[in-house]
Amino acid sequence: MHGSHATGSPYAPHTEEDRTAMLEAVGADSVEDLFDVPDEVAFDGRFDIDARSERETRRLVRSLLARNDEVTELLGRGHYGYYVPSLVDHLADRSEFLTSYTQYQPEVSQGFLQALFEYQSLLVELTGLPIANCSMYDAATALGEAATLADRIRDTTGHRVLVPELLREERRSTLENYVAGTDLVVESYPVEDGTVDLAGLEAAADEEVVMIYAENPTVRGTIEERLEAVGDLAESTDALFVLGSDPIALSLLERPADVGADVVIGDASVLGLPTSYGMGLGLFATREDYLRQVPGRLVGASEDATDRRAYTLTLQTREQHIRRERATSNICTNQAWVALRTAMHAAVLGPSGMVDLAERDVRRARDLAARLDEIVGVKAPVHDRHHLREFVARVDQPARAVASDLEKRGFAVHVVGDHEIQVCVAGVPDERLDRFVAALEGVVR
Amino acid sequence: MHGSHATGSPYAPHTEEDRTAMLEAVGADSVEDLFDVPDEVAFDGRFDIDARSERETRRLVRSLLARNDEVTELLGRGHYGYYVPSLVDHLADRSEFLTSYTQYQPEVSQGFLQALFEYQSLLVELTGLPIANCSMYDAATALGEAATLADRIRDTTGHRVLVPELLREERRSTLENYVAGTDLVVESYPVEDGTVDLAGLEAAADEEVVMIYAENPTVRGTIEERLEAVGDLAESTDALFVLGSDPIALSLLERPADVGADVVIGDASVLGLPTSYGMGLGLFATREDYLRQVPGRLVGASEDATDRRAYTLTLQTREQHIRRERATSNICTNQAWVALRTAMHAAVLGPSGMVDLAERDVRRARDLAARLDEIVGVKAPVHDRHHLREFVARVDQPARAVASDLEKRGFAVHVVGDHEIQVCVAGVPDERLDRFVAALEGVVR
Amino acid sequence: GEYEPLLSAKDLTRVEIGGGDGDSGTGDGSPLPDDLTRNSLELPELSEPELARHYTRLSQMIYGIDSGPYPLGSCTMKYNPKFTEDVAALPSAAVHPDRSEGSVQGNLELLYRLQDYLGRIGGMDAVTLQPPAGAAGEFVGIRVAAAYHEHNGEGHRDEVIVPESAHGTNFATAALGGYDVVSLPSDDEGRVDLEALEAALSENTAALMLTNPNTLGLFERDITEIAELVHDAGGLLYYDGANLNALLGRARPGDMGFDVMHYNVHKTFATPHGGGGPGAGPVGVVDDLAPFLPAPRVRQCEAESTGSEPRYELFEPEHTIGKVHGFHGNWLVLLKAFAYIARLGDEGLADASASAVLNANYLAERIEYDVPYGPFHHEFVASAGEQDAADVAKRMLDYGVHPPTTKWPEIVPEALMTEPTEVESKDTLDRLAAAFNAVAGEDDATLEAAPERTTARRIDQTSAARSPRLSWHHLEDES
Amino acid sequence: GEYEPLLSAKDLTRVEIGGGDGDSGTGDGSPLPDDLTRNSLELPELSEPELARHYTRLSQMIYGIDSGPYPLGSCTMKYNPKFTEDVAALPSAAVHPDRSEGSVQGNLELLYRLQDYLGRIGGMDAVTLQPPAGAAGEFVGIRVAAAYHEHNGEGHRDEVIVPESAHGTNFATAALGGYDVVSLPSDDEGRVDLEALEAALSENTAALMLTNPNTLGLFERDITEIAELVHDAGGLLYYDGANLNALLGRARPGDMGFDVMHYNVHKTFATPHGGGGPGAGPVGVVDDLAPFLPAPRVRQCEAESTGSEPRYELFEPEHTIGKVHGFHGNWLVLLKAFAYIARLGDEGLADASASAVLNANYLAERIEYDVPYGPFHHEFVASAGEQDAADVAKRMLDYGVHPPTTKWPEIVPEALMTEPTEVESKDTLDRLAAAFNAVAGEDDATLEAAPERTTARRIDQTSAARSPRLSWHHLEDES
Repeated sequence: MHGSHATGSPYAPHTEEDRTAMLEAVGADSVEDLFDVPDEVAFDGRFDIDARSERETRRLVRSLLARNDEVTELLGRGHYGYYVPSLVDHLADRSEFLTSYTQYQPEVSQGFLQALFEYQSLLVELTGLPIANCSMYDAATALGEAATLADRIRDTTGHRVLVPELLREERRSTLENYVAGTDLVVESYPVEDGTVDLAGLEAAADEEVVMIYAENPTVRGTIEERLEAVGDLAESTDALFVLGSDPIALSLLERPADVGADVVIGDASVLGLPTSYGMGLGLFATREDYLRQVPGRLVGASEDATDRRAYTLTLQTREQHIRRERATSNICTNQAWVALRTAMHAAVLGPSGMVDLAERDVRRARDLAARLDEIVGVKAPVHDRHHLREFVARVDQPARAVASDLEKRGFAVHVVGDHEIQVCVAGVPDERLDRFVAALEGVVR
Repeated sequence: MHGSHATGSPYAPHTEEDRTAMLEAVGADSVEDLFDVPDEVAFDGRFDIDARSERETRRLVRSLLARNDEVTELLGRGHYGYYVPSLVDHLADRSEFLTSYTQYQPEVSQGFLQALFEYQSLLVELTGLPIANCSMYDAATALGEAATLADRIRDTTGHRVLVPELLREERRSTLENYVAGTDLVVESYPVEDGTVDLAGLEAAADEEVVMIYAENPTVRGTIEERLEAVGDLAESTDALFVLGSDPIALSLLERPADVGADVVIGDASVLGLPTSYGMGLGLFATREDYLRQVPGRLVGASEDATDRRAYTLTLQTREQHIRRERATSNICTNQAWVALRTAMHAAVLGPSGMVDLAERDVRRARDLAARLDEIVGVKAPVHDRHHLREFVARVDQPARAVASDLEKRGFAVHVVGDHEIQVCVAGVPDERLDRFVAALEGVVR
Repeated sequence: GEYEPLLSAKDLTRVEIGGGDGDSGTGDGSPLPDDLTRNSLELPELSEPELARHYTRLSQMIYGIDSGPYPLGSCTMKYNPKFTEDVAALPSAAVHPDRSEGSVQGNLELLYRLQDYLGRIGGMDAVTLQPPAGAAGEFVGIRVAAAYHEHNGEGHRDEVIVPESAHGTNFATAALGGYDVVSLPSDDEGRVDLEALEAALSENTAALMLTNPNTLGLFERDITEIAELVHDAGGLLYYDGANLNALLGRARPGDMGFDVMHYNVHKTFATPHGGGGPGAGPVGVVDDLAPFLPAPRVRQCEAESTGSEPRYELFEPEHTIGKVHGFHGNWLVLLKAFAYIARLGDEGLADASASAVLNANYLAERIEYDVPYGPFHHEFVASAGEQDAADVAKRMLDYGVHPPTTKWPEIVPEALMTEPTEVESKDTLDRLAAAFNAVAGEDDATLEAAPERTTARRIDQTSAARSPRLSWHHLEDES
Repeated sequence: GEYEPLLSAKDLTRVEIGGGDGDSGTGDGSPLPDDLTRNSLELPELSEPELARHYTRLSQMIYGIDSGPYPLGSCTMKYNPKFTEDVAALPSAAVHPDRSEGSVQGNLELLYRLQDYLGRIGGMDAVTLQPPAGAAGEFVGIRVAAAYHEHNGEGHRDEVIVPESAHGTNFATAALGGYDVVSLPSDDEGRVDLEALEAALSENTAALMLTNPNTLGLFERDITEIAELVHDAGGLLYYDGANLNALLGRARPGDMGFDVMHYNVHKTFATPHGGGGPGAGPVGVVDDLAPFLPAPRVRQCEAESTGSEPRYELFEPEHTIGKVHGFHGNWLVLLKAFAYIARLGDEGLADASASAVLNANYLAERIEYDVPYGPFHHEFVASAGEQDAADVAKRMLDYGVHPPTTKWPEIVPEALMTEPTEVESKDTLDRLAAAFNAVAGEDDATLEAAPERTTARRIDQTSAARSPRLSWHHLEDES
């Protein structure tokens, strides 16, 4: 080998000459001398991990991932496979965006700060709430952060957090971890036909309730019809009304501010990311009242020394690196780059594209349900509600067997009950839906 | 549809309001009025080409290309599948590089000019010749340009262009088109055991010869052993000695300047481009004497008004946009972006990586030939010469049938004679070569 | 440089929604009844070329790792290898989190292998990949510790000890977990004060959170004794992985006596920081704590038959704390980290740390600012002395380099916390040192006026915080 | 802006070669005998992070289509849709040109479809995709014309007529083809002078090369008569496709009487210019000329059975002129062009031209410089009047926009040849007009001192040409 980079990290640039000169400058005989590690804890460096060339590494990953089956995913329930325009990849992958750090030196980070400011503005428009942070990890952790916000601002009045009984178990479990350090307890309220059972919720709500959580659309794909009543109930019990949603839903459905929501959480990466095994982007928006209790980073407009418009992280005294144990959250690294992608995707669609996408899926889901309903042994939709993009279907045969057979035919659906499957049209081309109908016919025949 | 971009070109930004305002400004009632096309040649616009969404278009292309079979290509003969480092894609795809025009405004094109200057420098180092242009289309057209150069500088002495009898037919045909407008004629000289038959070439060379072309390595993968003699012969007959090669070959084999080459042509995209169905990059380097007769663009160093180093296209009076019918070539659009990629790839490898790559393939080709030679019914290599990365093997069975059977087993090789196949190791991982040996054993058994 | 207008300054289009009867299958109106929809939506409606230019221009106003040295102490701003983006972009990586285990064996095997890699690197017995960031990893550690103590009938332990020089997330995480934070002073040499530790430890101690090397870059030489003290008090020892890049192949937290640790893959394993995230914060634990890790984890199934490919499945640890992320964490980030580790191997990882430590020592030697504590490893904390460290940073921007982290840890006055990482060449370090030294010789007025050569000049933080304008809706009156 | 040093200024490493016996299978020495190898190779040896920064910095010193308007007349600098890069990057597109036809049916079908698309768009009967650029397409046209005349016993025809306002490549191509070039003056209105054409035509005329609309943006209204005249003289009519973006869906060269044409896919069909190339210059011809096209072309095979997928094969036209490229042309560029056309369809293509023409007319209306000829289509040629057009261009750079093509065509004094294309918005055109108009009001001294705000100031062309320094080897003495 001739190469001076032949061994060691391919990303460390030192030539032998450089290394020698540097050691001389620091007065060390070898790099080993610079390590102040006591012998009793020293390690011999043998992880038994083989080095590979770039090409071999790519082949390795490709061959591993080739073990994933190719199926058409009619899956939703919080994670969606909308088509992401090529523009998003090409621009977000510019290394200035991808490789920069949090914008603690705003003078050399204006581009990212402005993009995040635009992202916040997008969420403000979508929710109608005036404050949106520039990201949490995902919907589940954003829900947890909402509860700790409720704890901070409502802690004299009670400890009950009410969530729908059909909440995704993963969200509930994450929420429970977030409130484990508080005196809050998470309790369920009943759901009727896929949406809030208002009487049940009213029965459950008392002065001990600090937070009521609802989702629109619900995890069963239904659209809530009584959100304003939920908002009124929350207001009357002085509970924080937290609403779960996402940018595509928000572009069409009732505006959270109009139904009295105090906080909106959700996964904003339904725009901007392809399906990515659940990697997300926690949306978090709230009222002005709670500005100084908001978790996460905020970008604000300001001016520079020449009075020109500039952007900067602001209200950082809420954050862990300043306030330590009294911070509004422990979050540091967030999902900024995903927020950038979400803002880009929304910008490519524009408001008309966003509304179109949502409306088209309402129609496509409705059409698909009607077609499935014609199959003997299938009833769809199960719930007598409007649906945004997914719905539950009842199958006479065991749902698990139906899903398994569908998978063999190249289609993935959710199993949500012994005889219930859930089917989502988001991102699935029409001709695939046609083939799905045929596949289900074949399976339940 | 809500969208204001709903019809027409998705890349034309005009809203209806803009369009109206613009028409008003120009005093036209409609865009139709701006077209000054006589009725008798007007077209109704019906190409019968359907518009598609971006996603559908991507699916269409993907589905078409999915009709290509996946095979391991042991193919060479002028086009090679070396692995291109990821860095090259990511940096060359930056839109400043990808989307800019020829650098006629150097003050806003310094980055590209410098990259091309570095590309030229790479070729100067590789060839030992002091002038390299910043691209022709490919090796075949560069060969044609070399002949017209010979015609311009040698036109009083003769009209014969000598090329090896085993030259790729495509290169010869292209060359013949390039000289069709001159009085040059292309003639073959004999080849012996894969390399120049020096006696035969001497016999063919006379004072009518204006150009002698040789390749190193040859199309049969062999390394020329008597190039200096060819150079001497060219010099003695006052013919231009044109040598065909490529950057990987040049990094290891005899330096063209040292064997008396007047011009070096070849395909430089063996670095920088993956296999791309023959898309290439014409390498063109020559002596200082011919500076003002060089075809194609040249980047030169200069200074700006503040005396700082700057780069610019130079000696443009050779080119078609200035000199018209007296230009040194008709070339305008060239392969600049491929040259950028080639320079990047060479930079990632560095000199040690380039030499390593070449040396490793010499060894790998030799090893593979030895292993094939052990198979009953196969002799390899056919030629008693050194080989750079590919070699010819003799098979007892008809070569076409062998190649066809190999293809069924997932390997592509060249058929270069009734009982000859040609096999190239460039870019093929070792374990694939192992499988190829087994496949060939299976085929000729 | 020229400013780029907000998207909203280029266009705002209001789309009206509604007019449907809610039953319209194909009609022009809304497919939903009006009482279920909003009335309108007002956002920019721009063409693709306009957007390409907008974001290209924005990108030009950002300093990234490909712009130059980025020596932010504690942040490990390494070069992010381009090829890792390619593997994350593979279409086969784009799967839904609710896919059946049998149909995503590729994902599961890759995650399994990454669990294994990280376990080896940290000397830990079991790893969860779920935490989406370092602070989330800390939270898992704290929750796991809580569950462990609870399980052992030690639920009364309500204190977490954190050195005063620790990362802010340690404090905040312990608090989020419901713990009282006990702050631990440093000794004169910048390390854990053993006496203070002994005093702080009690039957109420749940854990000590420690970074090693610490934020001054110093190895906690008494780590074995520290571990003993903590364990003797019945507490757990938590390793904050932010500084792991100092020790790859030289020492492992597990060997030092740590019970639980997180890894910052966006630091040590070179995944891009993305302007703030996403990262990933896997957590490793010793065997005793494994039953408490978040669910699900990945394991190999029993071999079905000899010679068949191993298969993988998700499982729920026996006493799991449950979930800390809605799905499987930041999958695409984990994928990149796997590729990085698989590329470097033993030698590459060890060389990364060696070169990082050499670089820090060389740079410290070259700069004129005082570096009060040592011997340090991958980072050092210089003092700006009479100068204001924040002003020093602003002025360094004018020299075309990114400044270090400033004013922290507070143990060093006017701290310049500097971590060059292994990717900087000697030439670049010399250039960086020259920038430090140029600023060191300048007067306060110059520093206070800085930066002068950046896109934006010094930005008014006070005004931003006093009257927050957090969306373009807040700016409507202006333009 | 700061300059970026040459790679060679960062490092030059000399690698020695040789020391082998030429037989060494595994040894350390060279695997070749020394007399077959060079002695050494001296090039930069830098790490990936260093290279990433080098090329990132270089890219920042380039104005691209995503930087702003790029109204180069005759160059059709459209936005290059990002998704076309994705399709060109598909691994399945990366095949060797010597693959068997049966194993690359995807490539063949795509090329076949592109031949078909282009035939429809140009109104041509047969298309070759082989020419790698516009000038190469012209050369095919000229060679095909020569072969056609030869075939018909008209080999004596040795003149090609080219309007004086034509692209330089027309002249150079005709000369490369061995033709005498007969230059044709324009009439007072900027179009072909019919009388002059009649005078130029003779029994020696092989072809007339014409751009329509011409370089002034004017439609050659007499095109039917021109075609008749040329055909009556036994010549062929060649269409230079550089300005096709003016006419998509409004008029087709084939319908106007052209016999042969080239398409510039890097202009009309939005493939990126790549800093000079690669482009692609497919050539379309009428039936009579099809037998002379370069080999190979793609055709559909006879259907093997009803319902089976069509298959494709390469074939050699009967009287083919042979090859003008070593393989199949610039495949990746053709792929992008196919994707662009498939995306836009009839409506999109027609709208591209409509918007391009509207934009040119609007911009011309907004600028204060005189535009002497009209009615123009997708481009116009303004006159800088008393100002030097080249200086105007330099000064426009200071206003952050790219200037038009200058000093050509010469029919307009101090020409500013301007083609905004369809991708510019009204806002951008207004900004571009403002730049034109700001410069129009400035004095010569200001213009001559321009540019002032660019990476490099005005560059000395004379010194560059007088003592050419064409590689870093020429600069060794300097630094």
